[in-house]
Amino acid sequence: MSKIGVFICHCGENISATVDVARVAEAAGQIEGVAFSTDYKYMCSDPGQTMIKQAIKEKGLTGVVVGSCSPRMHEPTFRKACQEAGLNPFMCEMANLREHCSWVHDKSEATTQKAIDLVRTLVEKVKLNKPLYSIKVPVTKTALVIGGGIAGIQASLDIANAGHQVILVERDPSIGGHMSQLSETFPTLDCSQCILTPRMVEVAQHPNIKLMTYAELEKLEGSIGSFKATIRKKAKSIDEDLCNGCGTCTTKCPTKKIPSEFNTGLGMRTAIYVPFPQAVPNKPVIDKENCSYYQKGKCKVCEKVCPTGAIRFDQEDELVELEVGAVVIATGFDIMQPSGFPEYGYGKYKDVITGLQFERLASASGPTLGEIRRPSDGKIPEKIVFVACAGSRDPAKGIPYCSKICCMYTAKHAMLYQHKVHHGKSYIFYMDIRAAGKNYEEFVRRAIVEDEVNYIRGRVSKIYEENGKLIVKGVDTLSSAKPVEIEADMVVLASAAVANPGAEALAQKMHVSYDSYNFFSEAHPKLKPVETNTAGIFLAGACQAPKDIPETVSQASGAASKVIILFSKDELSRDPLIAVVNRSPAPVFSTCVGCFMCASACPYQAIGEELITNRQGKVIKKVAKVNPGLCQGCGTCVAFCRSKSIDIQGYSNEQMCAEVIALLNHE
Amino acid sequence: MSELVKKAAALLESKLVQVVIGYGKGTGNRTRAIFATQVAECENLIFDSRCVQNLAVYLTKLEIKKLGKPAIVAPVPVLRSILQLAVENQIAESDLVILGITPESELIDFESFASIETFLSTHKIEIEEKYTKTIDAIKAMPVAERFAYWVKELEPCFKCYACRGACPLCYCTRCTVDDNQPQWISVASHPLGNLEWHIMRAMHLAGRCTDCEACYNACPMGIPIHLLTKSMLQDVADNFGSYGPSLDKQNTLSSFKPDDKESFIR
Amino acid sequence: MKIGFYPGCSLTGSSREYNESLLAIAKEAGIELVEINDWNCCGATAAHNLNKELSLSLPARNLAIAEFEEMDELVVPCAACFNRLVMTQHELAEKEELKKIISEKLQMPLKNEIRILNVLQFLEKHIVPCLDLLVKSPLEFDVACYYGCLLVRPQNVMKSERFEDPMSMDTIMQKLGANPIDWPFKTECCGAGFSISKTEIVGELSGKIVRNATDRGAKAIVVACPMCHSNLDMRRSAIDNYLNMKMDIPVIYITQAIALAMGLSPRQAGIQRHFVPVNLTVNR
Amino acid sequence: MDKEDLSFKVRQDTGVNVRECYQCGKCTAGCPVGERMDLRPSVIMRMLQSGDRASEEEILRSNSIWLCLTCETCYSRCPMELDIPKVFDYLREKSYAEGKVNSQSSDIVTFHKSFLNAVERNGRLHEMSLILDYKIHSGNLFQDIALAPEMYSKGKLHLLPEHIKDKKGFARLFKDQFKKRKS
Amino acid sequence: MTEFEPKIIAFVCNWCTYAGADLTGTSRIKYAQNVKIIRFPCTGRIDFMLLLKSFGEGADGIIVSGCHPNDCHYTSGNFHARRRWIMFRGLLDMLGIDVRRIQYSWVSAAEGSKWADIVNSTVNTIRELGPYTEYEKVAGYLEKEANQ
Repeated sequence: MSKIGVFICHCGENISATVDVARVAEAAGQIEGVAFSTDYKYMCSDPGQTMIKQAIKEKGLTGVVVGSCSPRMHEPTFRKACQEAGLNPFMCEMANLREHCSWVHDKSEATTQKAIDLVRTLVEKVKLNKPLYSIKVPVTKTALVIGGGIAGIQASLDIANAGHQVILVERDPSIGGHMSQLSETFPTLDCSQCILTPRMVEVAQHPNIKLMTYAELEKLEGSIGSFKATIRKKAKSIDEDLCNGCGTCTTKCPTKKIPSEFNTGLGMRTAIYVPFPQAVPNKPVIDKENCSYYQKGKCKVCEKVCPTGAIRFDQEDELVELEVGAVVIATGFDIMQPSGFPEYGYGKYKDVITGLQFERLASASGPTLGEIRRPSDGKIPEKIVFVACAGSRDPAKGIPYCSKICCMYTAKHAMLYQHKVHHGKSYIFYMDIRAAGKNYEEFVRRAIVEDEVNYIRGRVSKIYEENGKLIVKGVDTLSSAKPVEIEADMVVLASAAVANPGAEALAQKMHVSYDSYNFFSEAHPKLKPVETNTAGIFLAGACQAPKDIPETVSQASGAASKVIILFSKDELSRDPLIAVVNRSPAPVFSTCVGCFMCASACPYQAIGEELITNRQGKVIKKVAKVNPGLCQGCGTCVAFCRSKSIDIQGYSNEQMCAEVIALLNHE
Repeated sequence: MSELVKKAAALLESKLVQVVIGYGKGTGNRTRAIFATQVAECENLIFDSRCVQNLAVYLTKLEIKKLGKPAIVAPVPVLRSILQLAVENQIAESDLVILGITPESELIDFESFASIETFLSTHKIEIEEKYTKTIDAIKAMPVAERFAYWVKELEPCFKCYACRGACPLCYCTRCTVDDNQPQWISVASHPLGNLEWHIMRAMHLAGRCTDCEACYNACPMGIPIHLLTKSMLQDVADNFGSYGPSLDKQNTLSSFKPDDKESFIR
Repeated sequence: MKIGFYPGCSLTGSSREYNESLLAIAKEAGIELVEINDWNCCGATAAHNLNKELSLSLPARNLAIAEFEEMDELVVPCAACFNRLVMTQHELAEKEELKKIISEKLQMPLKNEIRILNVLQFLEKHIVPCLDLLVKSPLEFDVACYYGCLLVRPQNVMKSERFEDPMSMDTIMQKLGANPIDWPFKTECCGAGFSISKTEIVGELSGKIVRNATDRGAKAIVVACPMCHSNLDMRRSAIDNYLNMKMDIPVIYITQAIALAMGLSPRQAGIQRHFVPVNLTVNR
Repeated sequence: MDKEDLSFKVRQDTGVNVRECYQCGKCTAGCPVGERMDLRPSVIMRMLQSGDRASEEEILRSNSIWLCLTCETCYSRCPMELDIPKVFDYLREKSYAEGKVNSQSSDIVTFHKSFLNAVERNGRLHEMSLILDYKIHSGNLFQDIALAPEMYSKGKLHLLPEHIKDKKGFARLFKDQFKKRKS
Repeated sequence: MTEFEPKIIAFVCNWCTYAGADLTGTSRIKYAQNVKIIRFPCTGRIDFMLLLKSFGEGADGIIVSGCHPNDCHYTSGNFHARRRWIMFRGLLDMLGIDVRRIQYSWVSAAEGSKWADIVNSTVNTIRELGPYTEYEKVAGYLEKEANQ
């Protein structure tokens, strides 16, 4: 016979102003099985909790219903209180009298009646609650970091330096990401590679970091503390142990005219290649799509010239399975190809380029060794136009958001140009200057005042070529919207930052949610910026939203610290609100008939088979079995089970039925 | 069908199977299921247009399982049920021998479930026009009238569960109707109980039913419960494309498409 | 399949050659165009500048008649008329009640479902397929295909994908053996309805177009719109004034180009009606 | 939005919400006659946002609304997909109805009116009568004096107008269309 | 005679709609008292038998609500639920059970006002439809039995 205690909270006046709390407490007292019922000003306050604890001890309560705010707010509080009083925390339920009642209704009989109904409903539920014990999951203290840009590098180093193992997976042949492509960085103008490459080397040499380049995540199973990740190591066609990175193969390779990804198509590379001189690891891979041996079946020059015989044409992709406790996603961003702008003629006019391409032109290690020269004829542009918001803040092109980094890098580009081409003239068409950041505004002012960059507030409508010049048709909205026409030698489009093409597929592999632009979603916009809604998976850098380097690095360290906190425990305890397949005495053993519809419906592949054998060890029955480590407690399987053989703790069929009946049968 | 008899006999003879599930002469002009365990008994095996009972139902029955590995006489409806049972992990290829029978009453062998599926792909479930007409007619009634219609139709039901017993897909060890924790449906036969029972039955067959009509044929009161499953078959087709059992296809309700279309969710 | 034909006012007057050449090539291809009975002016720019209802009711009347005459498609060679008719169809499709009002005004039923084709769509669908057989004397010279505004904009209503750099006319000209140049003025405005009221604007806008085409070595400008044609051809003096130099690049209708390529005589193509003399070396 | 604001009426008639305009100016930048306008498209959008009566008056009396060629370039490139030409149509109709047409634009309006007169008369446009009607109302008697004969000689001008048959039905379309203006 | 007050029961998922309804509260948006919420982990958990039970227990209307497609906390629970609803709704319709009495909706944790909107519009619909007497008649035996 259950003894339920009911505690109605006034929440100051939040509830008592519209609900007659005394009446609710009184009515609750009448419900069969309720041994104690009262109301109090602040149940969550210390005296309030003490009141509950005392009642549990004195009245020997078997269950507690707190009628107060939303369980999403204080369920942990009250369950903890019960536990401290020696009652199993899962014997405590909350009736939401604030968010779902007092705040949404006016003071009236009906409101109080509703409050009573809600309380009664939870009382009937709690009567059927069973003591539950949280599940202990061991923590595998190895982190998987996906993406080897600055975000992934920073996160890996932080975690590794805390003494934990890290596996860093990078899709490309080298780590470094977009940052390694940049020339100088705002607002300090220090050379990107100078500050990045030491970190890259550190990663390569760190005893706790296992680097996997040219590799991608294939599958992720399991849950926080114990994930199982499958990594596809794409065939590099070389034996990395033998290769000493001498580079003979890359110099001798006859296929030399492949647009270099690293140089954004402004430079060329060979079929067997190292993306860039400072690459880590500094060992080549063979690009099968362009290698004449793979395509036409003859060549093998690299194999002939390789001093260590490291070339392996027969190498195949390899699938590696890893046990990890946490995952950091740091897959970064991509640049929108402005081909969506026919009016700007990108792709049609050689000298209309993207910001990233300009970075390569301005980079000392770039195809022009840092000289600003137009792609078409290598001439130094006398007049250069920068177009901000080329894609960003442009719903018509499908990108309503602000890419955040363009204002700053465009200012930097113009500045770099002025530094390199002193007599040159530079123009920036912009809509707003967004320079909110330490020393950012000062930086922009410098560009305008000292380097005499001409800022023109207005969008460009059309760019076309007329005898060797690019005619830029813009407008100056700050002087009665006077149309402006500039005969430029080169145009740079600050094209929008967009999510990585692979982001959506990756998110689905990992059960992580993502927004309509395919950026990964944080668990809470303010309070959980580095967590995802999947426990144990964290976010770092521009894969969550466009970010500049300082922001990316700090978020990466944030994600790293979350991982380190997780790894500070040896085991995790999880809510035991999971599904279980019933057991019944022989000869039935379980009412489960093993149709396994539940298994195919389970979003977490948490349902497997169990063979029930008799004493002689002969299999009599094959039934479903829930893996408590994987089950997240959604209960989809429960609703599927025709014979109601699988049920979910905390939301069991009996409990839900009881709630329905209680809710609908009053007075 | 002497050929059938020969084949069955041979199977028993060679000990490849211990029992042959087939049709035999029943009282009057009716046929009944027989279970031949001796070569001699195979003489009684017949097959003709009167043999409509869905024998697949016996494949999951314990008392039959006890008899040993079966061979089963399987015209198209039985084949469909067998395939669905396979999809639901209730039978394995090694568990039985299938004496397939084409609509032209030709014997046909199947070496695998897959081969059954290929065969069935040319014998798809088709809901006869007379049924679609009735269903449309019912759906055309005003909602209250439609409700009244069904309450009346279901009234004679006295929960004998013959429909359940005859359905090859109702193989649960414990049916939810017998579950009293909670009491989903009261066992006593009264309007609500009957309504709830038949809704539950239909829902449990949603996307699984192979339209063999065994339930209807079994009902002593002749309640047109097959109209419910048929109309659901139509719904499956309308909403999710094809219906009918398929090994690589998930059950309709335990699978989904992110872009499943509906018009009623706000 | 009944193909309706809405010539519109210009084609009966200032751009007769467009009409003549279109009918000529349709005849060659054995396609019958049925002129809408008792059609009326679409109201052009004037109507939608001064009076919204007229800008809808005038085109709607023609649509209603076309429907009444059970035409499956309606060919509208004049880009301006085409634009107005399509805009009307679009507007009425979006606003059910407006459609009611208009059709009451017309005292004619209006399903508003007829498929309206501009000249390029018509050519692509009905003429291009039989060009290989009909082209007798290919036009082997550079041409600048000029689309103007009304065929491509607004893109969402006109269903034009490459509205910044359309290609349909270029592909047709290629089929005629000509070499369409790539130039940035394909869809710039020529001055449209200002031909008479603001001639100097036409001079400037059309001037830029004519200059760029000439600079890029085109031997002729090909158009599919009477307004564009009259501005680029009839207004050449204004253009010359603006550029203060004499431009002699001829302006021909796409239909005339096809007619010539089909080997019809310049007269049949209505070439003699141009202000700027057309002496293209069409090799026979 | 105040119901009295011009922007409110614009929204009602055209469905365009001028608040969506964030003044990037792309419309003006691409406008073929932007140079010549007294109030450029983006400026007009800005003034509409202001809800200031004086500005609204200025718009209706502006030259720009009549200079607009409805080439739709602005609309086709507007990042917010605002149908500016539609807005201008509304403004023109209103300006004309309220007799606020800018004097510099009178030629344009006269032309449009002559055009409609010609259409109203015959159901189809008779270019000859259009030109004559326009010359009379605009007073530019000698404009294009050279053009007409040449057109005629090239068979581009008919002396006599074509008429449509259903005169009555057609007249209905014009009935009361321009009453507003007189009031 | 007092006005008919519909009994409406709402089955909602914990992560989106329950949180959304919390937001309705925090933003103090008012709605009718007739709707009372039962909390489920996920729409995937919501068993059609419970909807059936609700009518049997005298509900005049039902609201079923959860995360928008692609937003499910468990990634696909709502997709499964949607399929089940499509089939269940079809069957109920065939049986003449008034499908207008069950309102399905997607309400995210951010859509506090939408929740209020769903509640109010559903209450109105049910008011117009009136008490579900047809079903109560069928269920009526319960009382009878109880009384004997």
